[in-house]
Amino acid sequence: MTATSPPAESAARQMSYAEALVLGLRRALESDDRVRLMGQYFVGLTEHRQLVADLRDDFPQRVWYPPISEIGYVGAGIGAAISGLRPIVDIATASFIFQAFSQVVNEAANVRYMTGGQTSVPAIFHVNHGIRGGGAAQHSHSPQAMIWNTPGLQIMLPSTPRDVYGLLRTALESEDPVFWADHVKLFDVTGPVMAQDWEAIPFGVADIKRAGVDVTIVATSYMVQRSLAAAELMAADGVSVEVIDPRTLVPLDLDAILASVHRTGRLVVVDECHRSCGVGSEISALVAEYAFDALKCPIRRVTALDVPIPFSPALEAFVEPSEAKICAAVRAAMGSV
Amino acid sequence: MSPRLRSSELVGQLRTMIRIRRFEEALIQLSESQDVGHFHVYVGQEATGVPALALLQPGDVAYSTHRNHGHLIARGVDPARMMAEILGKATGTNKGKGGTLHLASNEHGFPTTSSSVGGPLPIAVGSGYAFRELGLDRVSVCLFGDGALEEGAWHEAINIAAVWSLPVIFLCENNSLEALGQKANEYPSSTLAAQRLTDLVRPFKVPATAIDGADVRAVHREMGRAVRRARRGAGPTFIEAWTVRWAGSRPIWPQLVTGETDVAYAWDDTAIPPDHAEWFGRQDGLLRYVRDLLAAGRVTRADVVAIDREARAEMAAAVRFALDSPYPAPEEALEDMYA
Amino acid sequence: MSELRTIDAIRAALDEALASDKAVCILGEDVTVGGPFGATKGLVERYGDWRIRNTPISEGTVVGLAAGAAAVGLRPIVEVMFVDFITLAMDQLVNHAAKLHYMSGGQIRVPLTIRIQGGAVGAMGAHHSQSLEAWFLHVPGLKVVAPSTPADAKALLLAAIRDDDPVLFLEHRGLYWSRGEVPDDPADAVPTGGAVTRRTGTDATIVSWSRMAHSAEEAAVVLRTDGIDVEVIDLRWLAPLDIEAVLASVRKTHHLVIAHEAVERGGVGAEIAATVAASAREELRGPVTRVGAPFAPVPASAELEALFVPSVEAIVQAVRRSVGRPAAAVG
Amino acid sequence: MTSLPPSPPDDSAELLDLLESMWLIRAFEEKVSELYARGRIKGLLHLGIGQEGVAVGAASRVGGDDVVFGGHRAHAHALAKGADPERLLAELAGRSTGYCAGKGGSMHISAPEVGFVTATGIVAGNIPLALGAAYASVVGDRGIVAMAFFGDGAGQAGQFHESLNIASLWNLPLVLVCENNGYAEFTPLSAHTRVERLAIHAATYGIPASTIDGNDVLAVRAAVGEAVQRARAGGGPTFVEALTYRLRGHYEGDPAKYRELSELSDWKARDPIARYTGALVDRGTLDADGTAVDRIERNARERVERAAESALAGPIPKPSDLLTNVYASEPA
Repeated sequence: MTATSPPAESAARQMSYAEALVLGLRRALESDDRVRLMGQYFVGLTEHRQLVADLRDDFPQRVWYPPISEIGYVGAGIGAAISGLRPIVDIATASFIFQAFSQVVNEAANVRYMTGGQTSVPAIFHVNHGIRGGGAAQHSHSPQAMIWNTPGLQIMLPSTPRDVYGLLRTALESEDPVFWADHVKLFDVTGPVMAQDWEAIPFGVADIKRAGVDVTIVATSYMVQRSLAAAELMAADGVSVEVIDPRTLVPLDLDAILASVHRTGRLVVVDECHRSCGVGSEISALVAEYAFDALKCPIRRVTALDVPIPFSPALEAFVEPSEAKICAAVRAAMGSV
Repeated sequence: MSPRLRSSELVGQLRTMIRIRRFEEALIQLSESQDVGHFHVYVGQEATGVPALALLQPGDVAYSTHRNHGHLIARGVDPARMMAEILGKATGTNKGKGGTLHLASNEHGFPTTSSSVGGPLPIAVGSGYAFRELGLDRVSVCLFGDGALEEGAWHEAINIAAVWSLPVIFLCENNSLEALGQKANEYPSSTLAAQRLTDLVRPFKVPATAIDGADVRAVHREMGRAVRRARRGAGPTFIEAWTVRWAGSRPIWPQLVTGETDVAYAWDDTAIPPDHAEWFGRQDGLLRYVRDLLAAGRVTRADVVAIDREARAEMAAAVRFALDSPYPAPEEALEDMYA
Repeated sequence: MSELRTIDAIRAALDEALASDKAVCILGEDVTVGGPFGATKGLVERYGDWRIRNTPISEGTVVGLAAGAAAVGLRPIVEVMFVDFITLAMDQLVNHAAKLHYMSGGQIRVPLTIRIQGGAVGAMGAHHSQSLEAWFLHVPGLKVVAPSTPADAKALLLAAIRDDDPVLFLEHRGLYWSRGEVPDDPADAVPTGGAVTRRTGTDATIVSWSRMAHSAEEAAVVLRTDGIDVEVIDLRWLAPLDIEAVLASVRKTHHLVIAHEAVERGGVGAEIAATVAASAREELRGPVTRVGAPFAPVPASAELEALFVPSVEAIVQAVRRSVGRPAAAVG
Repeated sequence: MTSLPPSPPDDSAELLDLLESMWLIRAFEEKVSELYARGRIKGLLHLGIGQEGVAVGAASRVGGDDVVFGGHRAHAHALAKGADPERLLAELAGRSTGYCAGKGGSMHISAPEVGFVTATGIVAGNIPLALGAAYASVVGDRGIVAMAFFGDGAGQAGQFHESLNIASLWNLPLVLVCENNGYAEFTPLSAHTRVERLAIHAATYGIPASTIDGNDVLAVRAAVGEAVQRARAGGGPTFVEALTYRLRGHYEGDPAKYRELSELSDWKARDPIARYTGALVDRGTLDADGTAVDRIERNARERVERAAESALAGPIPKPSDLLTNVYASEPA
C-alpha cells in the first residue's frame, strides 16, 4: 500500500489516526443502536475536529454534548450503560478525568464485582492523553498507570490508525468498562486501515510492530511511533530492535513480552507516564521477576521525568521521552552486555 | 387513604413496612451477639420508601445508598439473601462481594448501590438517559440523604437531568430535620447554607416539593405525580421527604435504644415506654400508618398482629439462613471481575 | 516515654502542631467532635471552631480550599475520612495542590497535610478499604508517608505538617488501636524522608510499610526458624523514597521481596522492583518478588477480605521463592 | 449606555486610569494574538478581548493586599491587578524571565507579589482555592478579601456549588465574579443548563447576588466595590454576575463557527472600551477631538511593544531549571 493508492474494495486505505478513530465511532453508531457518544473532543481541538462535528450532523440524536460537568456526565454514562445503552463517554483532555475520578474508579470499576456479577457497565471512557505541546501541567496527563492500579477497568492504548479502528470494536462489544486513551500527537499519524470491513482486534494480544533480535522495546500509544523511529535510527547503527506494543494493559499479553525478552535478552521500556509508579515500572517489575534469568543487562526505562509537565517548549522537550533518549537507552543496553 | 389503592395494596404496603422494621431489628439484635461489621438501618423511614417504590413497575430502576435495606425489601428482594450478604455469605445477593453498603439485586431494579455520598446521583441520571434514548417507558429513581446535596455531584447530576429532560426522580430522604451539624458520637447532619433544600433545586426549573415522609398518603401522591411526569417525558422531579431520625440511628453503630417496636402501640398508648412517647406516639411513620388503616377500617388489629407474627418468623428464618449459609470459597475473591 | 495507641499519638502530634504554630488548622468532616476515630477529639475546645473547622461533605472543594489557604500562608491539615473518598478530590489534589508550586515557578508554597486513613479492615467493601498510595507516588509534587508504629505516627505527622509541600499522611485503620512507646517531649524538627531497618539480616530483604511492615516482621520470625535470616526495612516515606536504604540492604542480602497491601499491579512495589532491577541487577541473585493484593476490588465479606490482604504466609513463600528455597524443600 | 455615577466623583485621574488599564489589556492581548499567529507563543491561548471592563472594574476596587484567582482566560485579571506586562508576556512565551520561569504559561499565571495568586486550566478549579484564601484571611485575622474570576461554564461544575455553600456557611470574605460571556467553551449556556442567570444559584445559598452589565466598567466597579466593602466588614461573600462577550474564539485558532455573525457585530457595538470612552467624552473628562484617547491607546501599545520586545529577548529556560520547584523543600 502506498499513501497515494486510491480506496478500493476490501483493500487497505491510507488514513490518519483521527480519521480511523472517527470512522470507528461511525461504524459503532451504524452497527449498534445502543451506542451514544457523550462528548465532542474525541480528536481534541485539532484540525480534525470537523470529523466529529460531521458525525453529529449525521447522528444528531445520538451524539450528545454535555455540560462541563465531568463527574455528572461520566456518572451518567455509567448509569446509561447499566440500563442498556453502549455509551462512549469522552472526557476530553485526560487531565479532566480527575474531576470524574470517583465515578470511573469507585463506581464503574467496581460495579460488577460489588454486585457479585449481577450488573454490567459496558461503557467506554475516552481521553486524549499526553504531552501535546504547550499543554503545561494541567493538560498533559497520562493517567493510565493510575487506572492500571484500579482493578475492574480494561485499558486500551492504540498506537496506529489500524489499531484504534479495530480495538474500538472489541471495546464496544465488551460487557465491561474500557478506559481508552489516545495520544494527542497520534491524530496526524497515517497508516493503512481496512476501512470496508470493521474487523475486531482482540484485547490482550500484543503486536510486534517491528521484529528484531538485539533489544526489545515495549511501548504503548504514541511511544510506539517514537520507538519505531528510534529503531530505524538504530538499524543504521547495526542494532536490530524489536518493538512490542501490548495495545491493552488490561488484559496484558505478558507472554509476548517475556517471549521477546527471552529472544533478545535486553529490554527498554518506553512510557510517557511519569516515571515513579508508571506503566514502565510495572512492565519492568514483571519482566525482572519472570524473565530474571533471560536478562543480559539491566532493564532501562525511558519515561517522562517526574515533574509536572512544564509549559515552556524548551522544558517540555527535555521532559518527554524522545527518540534520542530511546536510542541512548538502546545503546546502553547493547554496551553493557 | 388514597382512593386509587385497593385494600389489598394498602395492606401489602403495611406488610412490607412491618417486614422492613423486623428485618432491621433482627439485624441489630444479631449485631449484639456477633460482629456483623458497620451498617445502617432504615427504621423510621419505612413510610417513605415503601409507598414511593410501590409506584414503580418492573424495569424501573432505583439507586440507593448506604441506608438501603428498606429500599430493597420494598421492591421484593428476599430478606434472607440480604441478611446473608450482610454477613458476607456465598448465598448473599452479591455473593459476599458487596455487603451492607452495596446490596444490589438487578432483577429487582437495583443495578448497583454506592456508598459514596452523592455517588449514585449521576448514575441514576444515566439510567434515565438510557431509558429516554431507548424509548423505554421507564423511570430511574435516585434515593439519597440530605448530605448528598453537599456534594458537587448532586448539582452536576440534576443540571444534566433538567437540561436533557430525563425521566429521573430525585427522592431525598432528609432525616436531619431536627439537627444541624454533628453532635458527639452521633451521625452528622447536613451542613447546607440553603434555607430549604428545595430552594437549591428551583434554579434548574425542576419541580420540587417537600413533604412529610412519615405520611404515606403524601409520599404516594407526590411520587405518583413525579412518576407520571417522568413517564410522559416531562423531565425530572425533586421530592424532599422529611423524617425524624430514629433514636437508634443516632449512634454511629445502630442500637435498639427504643426496644423492639410493638405494633400494639398503635392502639394502646399505655404500652408505649414513656421515654419514647413522642417517637412511638407521633413520629413513627409505621405506627401512624397502622392507625390510619385501622381508622379507615382497612385492617383490624388482629390483621396487624397476624402480619407482624409472619414478619417476625420470616426474619428469624432469614437470620438462620444467613448464619447457616457457607462463606464464599476463597478463590471466588477473584471472580466477577470481568464478564 | 508513654505507651500510646496510634490514634492517640496522632492526636498528640496534632495538638503539638496547633499549639506551636498559629498557622496550623484542621479542616474536615466532623472534626470538631473528633471525626469517626477520635483523632481530633477535644481540639476544638482548645483551638476554637475556626482553626478546627467542620466542613460539608465536599471533599474536592475542601482539599482545594486548604490548598488555597496554604498558598496564602496557612498550614492546613485536611482530614479525608476514607482514602477512597480522595477520588472526589483528585482534581484539586493532582491538578492544583501538587502543582501550584511548580507552575508558579516556585513563587507559591503549599504546606498542606492530608490525613487520610485506609486499608482493608472491618469488612467495609470496595468503597472504604483501598490502599491507593501508588497514585500519589505517580504525581510529582506530592510527598507520601505511611507510618507503622505509634512513635512514627507522631513524629512523621509533625514532619508532614512542618514540611512546606503537600503531604499525604496515610494512616492504616487496622493500626489505630495498636500500642507502642512514644516519646513525650515535643518532637524536634523531624526531617522529611528516611526508611528504618526494623530487623537486620543477611539472607534476604523485605521492604514494606504501614500495616504490612508488621506482617513482614512476623514473616521474618517464621523464616528464622527455617534458617533464613531476613532484613526488614520499613520505608515510612514513600515519596521521597529512600531507595538508597533498599539498595544498601540488597547489596548485603542479594534478595529482595516487596510486600504491600495495595493491589500488586501498578503498585509501589513495581516502582521499587523496577528501580532495584535496573540499578542493582548485578547484586541480585534471584528475582525481585512482589507480594500485593490481587487484581480485584476489595470484597466486603470478612472471609474474602482476609484472603484479599496479603498474608504472612504469602510473604514467607515469596522470600523462599527469591532465595531459591521453595517451601517444599524446607518441609 | 455606560452608567456614570449619579454624582460623578471629581476624580478624573481615577476615571482615566480605568481607561488606560483597559487599553493596556486590549493592546496586550492583541499583541499576544499576533505573536501566537506568528508562532512566537505556543500552547493553548485563551483571550478575553471584549471582556476588559469586568477585570478592570473589579480590580479597581480591591486593595493591594487582597488576593485574586483567575481561570484559563486570566491575562486581563493579572494585568488589572498590577502584573507587569513584560514578565507576563515572557511567561506566555515560555521564557525563564516570565513570572513562573516558563513553568506555568498562559493558563497558570501567578504573580503573588501583586496579589494575583494563581490561575487554573481547570474550569471552576480556582473557586475552592479562592475560598481557602478567604478562610485563611479569617483564621489569620488579616482583613483581606479573596476574589475569584470564572466563566459561566464553571456554573455547571460541582466545585462551584460546594464552594458557594461553604462560603455562605462560614460567611467568608469572598467575592465571586462570574464573567458570563454566554458560551462555555463552544456551547451556548442554554445547552448546558436551564439556569439563565447563575446569580440565582448564589441567592439560593443565601449569598447576595446581582447580575450586571459587564461591558460597563463603572457598573462592575460599583457592584464589586459594594461586595468588597461587605466582605471587609465581615458581611460574607458576594456573587457578581457580569454579562459580557468575548470577541475572539474560545482559544486562539478556534474558528468559532458556533455563533452568528450578527451576534458578534451586536457585541462589537457594545465594546466596553468604546462605550466607556464615549461616556467620558460626554461628561467632559476627555476631549471630543480624540487626541487624549489616541494618546492613551498609543501609550498602551507602545508599552506592550516594548514589553514584547524585551520579553522575547529573554532567555529560554535551561534544562537544569526543569527539576527545580517540584517541591518547596527539595527532598534530600
